[in-house]
Amino acid sequence: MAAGTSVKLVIPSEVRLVELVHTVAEKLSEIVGLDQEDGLNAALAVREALINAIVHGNRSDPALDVEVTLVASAEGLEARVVDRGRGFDPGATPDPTVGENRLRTSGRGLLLIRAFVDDVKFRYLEGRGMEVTLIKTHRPPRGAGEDRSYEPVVPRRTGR
Amino acid sequence: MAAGTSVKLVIPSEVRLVELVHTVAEKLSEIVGLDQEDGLNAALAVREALINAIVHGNRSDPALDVEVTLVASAEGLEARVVDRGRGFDPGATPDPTVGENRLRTSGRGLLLIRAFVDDVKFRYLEGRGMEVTLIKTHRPPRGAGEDRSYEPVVPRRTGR
Amino acid sequence: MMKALLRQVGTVAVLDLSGKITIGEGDVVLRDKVHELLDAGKNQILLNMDKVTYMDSAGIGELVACYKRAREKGGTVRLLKPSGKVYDLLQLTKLEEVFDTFREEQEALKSF
Amino acid sequence: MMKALLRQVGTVAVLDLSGKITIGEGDVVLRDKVHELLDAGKNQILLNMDKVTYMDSAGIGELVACYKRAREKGGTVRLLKPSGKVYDLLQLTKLEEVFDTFREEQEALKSF
Ligand SMILES: Nc1ncnc2c1ncn2[C@@H]1O[C@H](COP(=O)(O)OP(=O)(O)O)[C@@H](O)[C@H]1O
Ligand SMILES: Nc1ncnc2c1ncn2[C@@H]1O[C@H](COP(=O)(O)OP(=O)(O)O)[C@@H](O)[C@H]1O
Repeated sequence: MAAGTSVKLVIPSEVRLVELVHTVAEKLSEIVGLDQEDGLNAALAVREALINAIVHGNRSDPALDVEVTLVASAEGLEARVVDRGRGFDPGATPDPTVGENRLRTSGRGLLLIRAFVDDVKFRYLEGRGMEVTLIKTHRPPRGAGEDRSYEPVVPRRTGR
Repeated sequence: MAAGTSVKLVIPSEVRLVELVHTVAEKLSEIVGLDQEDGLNAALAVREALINAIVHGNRSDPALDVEVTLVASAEGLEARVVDRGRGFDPGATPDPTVGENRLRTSGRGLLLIRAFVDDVKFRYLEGRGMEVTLIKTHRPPRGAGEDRSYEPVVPRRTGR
Repeated sequence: MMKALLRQVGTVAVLDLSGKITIGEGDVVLRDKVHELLDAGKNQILLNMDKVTYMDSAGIGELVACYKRAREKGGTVRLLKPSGKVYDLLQLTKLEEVFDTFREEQEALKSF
Repeated sequence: MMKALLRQVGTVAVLDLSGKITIGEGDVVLRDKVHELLDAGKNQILLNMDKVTYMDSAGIGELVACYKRAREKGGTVRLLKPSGKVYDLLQLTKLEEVFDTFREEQEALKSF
């Protein structure tokens, strides 16, 4: 994504600060011109990545920080969330939408992230922690196909 | 001020980002338990220090960043605003409340800052820029003297 | 902050929720309210989602936790009028297949 | 975003402002609206501050700029019902000594 206005936030691993970062992500989405729905989606994705960084990456240790970089550009919003943890394999998490998994009380964060932004990249930074990059681009103008951004990841309805 | 929850924001020198930082300062004020009026006052002081850092310190050059560190602790909120500029002498600015100065269209930022927080410190960081530190402490409980935080700096009414 | 107002309609405890169900805030309110109901032996619960703006994964997880707790006590949790983002989230997570969901309050009440 | 709605009462242009007058937003709206009025030869201006929540130094500066521009054209800008934070700011900056300020609209209108 092209260079843009970059806002960096560094916070300790405290869940009560999630709301604050959500708000910043929403305001920046507005500044880059995402519509309200896309702005909320982008902010929700940032929120989930941040919660994961705090809870899983940094194990809620307030001495460990999370760095969130939000880049607002003509193309849209890019968010990078970096923790101090040991990383993980995002391909190895169970699908929360099948069978008994639907009754688990956790395990839906990555699903939401993938649904609410256009691209997600996971990278482990040696000696640093996990980096999750989210990209939300402007939607093509309404009319041509009405693509709801999360459609690609919603599997077909299978019944009960 | 004692160690607390420290939130750091790094932004390019763009006035359109002032609102965002104001919001973060207000939310953190709420988190530390400042009442609504004190929270708005703290956020207004941060806003003015940030505008000065952007406009005067960094001369609105978006390539230069401003670093805002907000520390929420039991005592209240501390904010540090650091720019990349050449610094200035805060004692040498004209008093905007006297005579013809009242009709100037600028020059009131420092007055507002001093009025809205309990303590302000100015320091030039060699090779870095100006650092303005604002401290907003919890008010003593209502009743004993009703001290509005800015009272000390409001000079007596002199008439017209 | 999410609000949860209780109405008892016959045997059904209706919780009118409003706001967002998110980590450390709405999810806590929801958990506490449903705990209170179950402790009082009220396990037929209808959550009115009409005024819920959105949920995050923690809020969704709490919704499932409430459902499971009510089931353990021989009751259930059903949903009234999930809309907008909340509806999208139930669809995305396939929880629409888990929760009985209603568009009309009368219909929902009759289902218990 | 600050809003500014115009009412013409006799010779006086009343601008009902609402929101905050801050840098890059409300101050721009205020400048543009007052420019429009002055360009149209309306230089007796009453700013209704009742619903203005707060101003920053840029907003206050714009208020003074409007005052000066109106004076240059032989008119003036007066203030109606500054309250709460706005009142505090006018006092703090001593602009209460510059602006004629009114608590009642009728009284304000008569003053022109
Ligand atoms: N930043 C992270 N660091 C380490 N592990 C992570 C991180 N993010 C996610 N994970 C792992 O991936 C799993 C699935 O995450 P997610 O879908 O967000 O659900 P949940 O957080 O509710 O468990 C987590 O349980 C955790 O094991
Ligand atoms: N961060 C800063 N860097 C350099 N100069 C500054 C800074 N902050 C304030 N100043 C100087 O102090 C003056 C007074 O500032 P202030 O009271 O905020 O009013 P204003 O910004 O409207 O001029 C400014 O005009 C500027 O010359």
